[in-house]
Amino acid sequence: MKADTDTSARRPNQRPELAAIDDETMRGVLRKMHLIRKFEEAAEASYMRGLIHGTMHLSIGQEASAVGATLALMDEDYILSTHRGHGHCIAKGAEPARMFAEFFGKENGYCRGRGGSMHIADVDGGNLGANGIVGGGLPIAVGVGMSIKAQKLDRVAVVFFGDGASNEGAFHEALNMASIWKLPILFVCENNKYGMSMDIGRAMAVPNVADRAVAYAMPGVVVDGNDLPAVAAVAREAAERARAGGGPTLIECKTYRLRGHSKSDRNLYRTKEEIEEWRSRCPIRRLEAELTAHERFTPEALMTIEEAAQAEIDAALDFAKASPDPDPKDLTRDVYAD
Amino acid sequence: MKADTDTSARRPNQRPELAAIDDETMRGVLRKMHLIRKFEEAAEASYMRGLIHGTMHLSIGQEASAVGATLALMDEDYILSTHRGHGHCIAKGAEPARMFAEFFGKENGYCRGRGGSMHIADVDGGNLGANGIVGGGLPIAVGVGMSIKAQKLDRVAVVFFGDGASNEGAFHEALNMASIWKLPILFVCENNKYGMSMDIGRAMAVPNVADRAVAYAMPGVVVDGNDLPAVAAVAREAAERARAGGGPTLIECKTYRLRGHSKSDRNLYRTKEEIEEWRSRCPIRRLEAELTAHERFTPEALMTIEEAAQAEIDAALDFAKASPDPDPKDLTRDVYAD
Amino acid sequence: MSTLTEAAVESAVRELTYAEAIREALAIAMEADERVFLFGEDVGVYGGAFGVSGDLVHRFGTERVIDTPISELGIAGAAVGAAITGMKPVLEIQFSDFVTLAMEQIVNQAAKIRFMFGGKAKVPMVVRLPGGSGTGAAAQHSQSLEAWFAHVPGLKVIQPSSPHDAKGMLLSAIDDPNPVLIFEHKLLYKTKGHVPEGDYRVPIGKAAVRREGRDLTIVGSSIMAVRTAAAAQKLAEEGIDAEVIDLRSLRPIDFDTIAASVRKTHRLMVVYEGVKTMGIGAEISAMIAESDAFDFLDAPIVRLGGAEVPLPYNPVLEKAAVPQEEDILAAARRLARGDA
Amino acid sequence: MSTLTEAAVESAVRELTYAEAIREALAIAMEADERVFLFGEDVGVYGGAFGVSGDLVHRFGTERVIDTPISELGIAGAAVGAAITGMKPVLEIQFSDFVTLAMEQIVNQAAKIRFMFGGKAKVPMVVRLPGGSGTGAAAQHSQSLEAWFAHVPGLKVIQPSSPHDAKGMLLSAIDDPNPVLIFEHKLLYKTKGHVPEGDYRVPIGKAAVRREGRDLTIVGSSIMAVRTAAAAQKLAEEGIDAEVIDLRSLRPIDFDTIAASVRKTHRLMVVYEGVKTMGIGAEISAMIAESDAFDFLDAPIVRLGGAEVPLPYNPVLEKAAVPQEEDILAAARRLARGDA
Ligand SMILES: Cc1ncc(C[n+]2csc(CCOP(=O)(O)OP(=O)(O)O)c2C)c(N)n1
Ligand SMILES: Cc1ncc(C[n+]2csc(CCOP(=O)(O)OP(=O)(O)O)c2C)c(N)n1
Ligand SMILES: [Mg+2]
Ligand SMILES: [Mg+2]
Repeated sequence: MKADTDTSARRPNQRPELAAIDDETMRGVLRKMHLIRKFEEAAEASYMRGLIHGTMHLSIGQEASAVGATLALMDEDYILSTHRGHGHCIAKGAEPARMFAEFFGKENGYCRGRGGSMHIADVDGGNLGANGIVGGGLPIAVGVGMSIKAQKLDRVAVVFFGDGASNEGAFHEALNMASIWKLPILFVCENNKYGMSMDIGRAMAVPNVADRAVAYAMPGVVVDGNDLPAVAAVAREAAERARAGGGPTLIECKTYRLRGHSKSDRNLYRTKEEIEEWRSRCPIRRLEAELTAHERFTPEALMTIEEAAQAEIDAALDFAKASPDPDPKDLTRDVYAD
Repeated sequence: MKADTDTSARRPNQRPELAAIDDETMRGVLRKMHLIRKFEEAAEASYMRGLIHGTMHLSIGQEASAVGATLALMDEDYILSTHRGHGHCIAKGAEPARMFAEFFGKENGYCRGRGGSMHIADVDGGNLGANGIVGGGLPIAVGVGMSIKAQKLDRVAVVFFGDGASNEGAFHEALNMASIWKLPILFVCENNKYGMSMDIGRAMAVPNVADRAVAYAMPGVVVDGNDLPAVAAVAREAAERARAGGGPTLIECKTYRLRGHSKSDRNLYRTKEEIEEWRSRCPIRRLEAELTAHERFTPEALMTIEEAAQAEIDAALDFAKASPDPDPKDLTRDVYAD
Repeated sequence: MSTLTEAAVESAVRELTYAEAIREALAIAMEADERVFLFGEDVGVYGGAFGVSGDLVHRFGTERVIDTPISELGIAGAAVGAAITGMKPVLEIQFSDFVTLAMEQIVNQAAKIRFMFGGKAKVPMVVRLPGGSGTGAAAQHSQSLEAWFAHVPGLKVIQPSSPHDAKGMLLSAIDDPNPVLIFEHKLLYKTKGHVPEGDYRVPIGKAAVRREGRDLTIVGSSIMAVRTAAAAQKLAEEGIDAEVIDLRSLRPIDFDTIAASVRKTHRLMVVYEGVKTMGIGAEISAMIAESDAFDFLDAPIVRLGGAEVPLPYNPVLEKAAVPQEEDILAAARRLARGDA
Repeated sequence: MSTLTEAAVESAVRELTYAEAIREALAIAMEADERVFLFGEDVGVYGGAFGVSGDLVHRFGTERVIDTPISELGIAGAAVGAAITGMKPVLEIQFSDFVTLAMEQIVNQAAKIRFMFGGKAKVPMVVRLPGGSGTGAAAQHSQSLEAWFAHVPGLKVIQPSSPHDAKGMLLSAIDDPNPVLIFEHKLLYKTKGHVPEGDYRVPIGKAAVRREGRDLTIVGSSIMAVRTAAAAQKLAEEGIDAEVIDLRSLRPIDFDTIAASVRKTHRLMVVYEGVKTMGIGAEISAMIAESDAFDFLDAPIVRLGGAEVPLPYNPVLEKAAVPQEEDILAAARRLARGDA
């Protein structure tokens, strides 16, 4: 965030949230958003072609919340992710090649092929794992916060979860504990309007998940989750407060998943129009449009970033395919640590 | 509630909450509050003398919330109670004799001696049970509400729980479901300032449990839990709303337990002064004082009610002691219904 | 229950999938009894995560096929509350792994309320639990946790292996005045089999002898009953005559059927997908080993259960973690030929 | 770890209660390692529901002895989060029955994280679980649920029966890089026994032969090990020479010690408080029945477990629901004299 030294970020008429992100950082942002999108498109294609088994949950359309919420994080900060976690994982710095390898169940995947899409973790990179249990990461984040505090580390933890997860008891218990102990946690709700097929309007009686922050005397902020600079600004402020001992924040990113819940989704619970309408709010194109409007990047420069991301993904996919399978003899390895 | 025909309830200068309770009803209220107090004192004494085993949780000092919250209920309405449930049970109309018999583990106790203090239920009387699990009754109440709605019954369910219980995930899930489905439920929190040894101020970051109602778009009301007419008024309004299809209400009765959490409590977490201070706010004496001040009852009339209650409790205790023990051969009876 | 009408004759050849059979049972029960309702996450317009509820919401409306928020503890408790006040809820826990969030209500409340209340209440609820591995869903979506519940007095636990039994046992479960947990293996949902029309019941607590044999008894549960039956065919070709018992009911266990078989064959093997240690095979083995059938045993009792490992994502490892037909064959050969 | 100092010599006669022994282990671990902290409901100034933590909050402060809200799922998850980021949490679940609220975090997260992450994380947490009946606390406060966890790969489960083992095994558990559940029987808390000073370890996974004998092997766990030892004294007076094994560890189970004993005595009985069906006795019986120790058995394996009933409140029924010394005596006589 070198906004002071970067003149291009000071172009006139930019909103402060955009200006706060200098060009170098912005290039990283764009790269990651493209990586996420293209990673998931490639994963989807591999799945369709029967190269990947199991299931997967795509976050296409939600890239801004993943990248925005983690933009203020340091390498040693933590994230806890969800079943829809590819974006978080890439945003926190994971290598797509090892993520693909995990998808293909390969020995050099992030989890040595044992976890798959729903459990990708990159512990060294501060990603404490996707989670197959809706809301499962929320209480774990509390412990991470306790750990940070006890060890007097200058770190924060970002825990992602969905709108649906906010109806789990785990949400309530976690936010309460984080609040009473003033833990350095960002609770980032990616409200994509549905918990599987359940419209948030049927699943809860309040319009915003962030409205629930009141119950924990915690700041609750609603932000346009498809607006990267806005998400980044809100997260930065929350992270600063957390580091300063000000405790947790609940951030709700209003967004939308353009794909079905998982591969078995027939989209019976929503309309084509709704999907199309949200497609037009694509967080990547929207950011690119704003950047070109302010002449911070030329369309060509943007295209270069996108193409580089595509090349990276293509190479990553090749790497994964060429990777070795686990040895079945190792079946029960790593059940216990010694 | 025959306030229209009862002139004594129309004495001047009474607050409306008091005036709303006619003399006959008030006699019943006083009787029940005394029954609860004396029941628990007798239970405590029996316990001290080693006549009862296990543990018990006394609600001495909390009688107004139990009796007040159930005053507007019909016989066929439901309550769900807690580990500190003797008051709720008597308030809903249970016989102290069969409650004592349960304490003594006798065959004619409410649960045939199988449940004990923590599980007293009087299903025929609409009491769906005390609960040994903090917050355990909350989700059950949701199902009761669903049942009432599905069967199109003109009933409500009152579920009691403590301040401590409001930090359980069950609280969150239950209130959310009750709200989205507009179920006829009164969530009555008896906030006695402590969850065992945990001061509510350390256990949650909001000053009132009722503040959490916002998270469910549900009315949340704080009431002086030691003020019977006030509790009754709030509960009556909530019950009327529930019956009219207006959905649930969260009612928080601020009260205090004058005894320890259970018999093993050494009261290390609170001061004698605090206990004394609350003792002076005894809900029974307070109500009596207000009634005599307004000349609705003479001290002698009040004494008669109290003495009758004592006699009822004495007889109940004798009944229980003389009751038969279960036959050990019946050990596994009633595990399954056929 | 089932009467021999023309429909029944026609139905003698009717095939349904396991998922369809369950749906049909639900529809029959809901049609017959207003108190029956289905609820759970995405059981409505989505049709259930595995398509089991399908179009039921369109047939019975949103008051009787109820989508719930993602609140497993809460919905389990809601089932309890509805059951004790006159309804007959059928709850779907989307993946049985999520029952870990609902244990309190199922074990402390549903299973115990009747007893704790001295017999003054009934808890007629059904919990449907899709479980098992084989779909690449990894460690948190592939468990077989049924053994836990077989340890809990007050509950009944069933695990039908065929469309026929799925329908008949679910109808029995809905009619049962006690909490019944039905574990449905995800890999079975698309398997097909003969399913009679109309209402019929398969009793809870009775195992089924799928194949008579003299050389050894193999008890399999859920999908393992299917794999065992297939293995037994091959064993027969090799001259090994296996008696195959489909367990079907885990609480109560049909001891008599198993013991009678052991008295005949003198050799017992139990096949199950749950983790071997403390899995259902332990109970069956122990039941036999403490009974007078013990004296008939000519060889140690063999348990073929899941490996001591969370379910791996990698498909090769995933298969290696639970008994496959080859494993059953190999173990049965060892047991029958006495080199176990 | 223990060295023979003067203190150790003095400690040879020192007696502590089981609760004190646990408290001492906690103090030693917290003193030795800053990463160790204790948390749970009322573990602070209240000293724990059973007085186990006692004055620890005054010795170590509220940052290391942490009272939590009543949020079992949340605190179990918090333990997981702290453990994977470098701390060594010791969590008290006030009564083991409430672990039903925390199964998700213990079973789906704590037990599986290491494996799911391909070995990239450790989960060094301890969960203390007061359990068992005998205090008149009825069905929701008296369960023995340890068998469930013995079914879960990734967890370790222990159940010390003496103050000595409680201290030594808890210290081992805190040092263990895996999630360890320690089930403490409430009736044991006030029992006294010799407890050495200082740091010493009793290994996880090793049973203890409490009495050697030739006529039959009785394996008991937790308080049943105590009752079994007492019964064995009386049996000796009657001329029955029982070998008594204190199980101590339920996952892993020390098969070798039990099998060696069975090979010697030819008769096996397992005594445990949990519900008989699917209880730990099932696994021990099955382990023996599938091993070569099977050939040494001269009689069916006897399981003496809890009755198939929620724990009743009435004290007579409560006692009748779990094995008492008389029950052990009677069953042992039957087994030893061959009329079982
Ligand atoms: C405890 C639990 N319940 C249910 C599921 C099945 N499930 C997986 S994702 C999902 C929807 C989650 O909705 P939300 O939290 O809004 O996240 P989103 O999928 O929209 O990103 C459901 C019901 C689960 N994995 N875990
Ligand atoms: C799930 C669960 N956790 C913990 C306990 C132990 N316990 C019993 S009562 C209690 C305190 C409850 O506090 P609160 O809800 O405020 O009710 P109060 O006792 O003050 O009436 C605790 C911790 C329990 N019974 N159930
Ligand atoms: Mg969502
Ligand atoms: Mg309280």
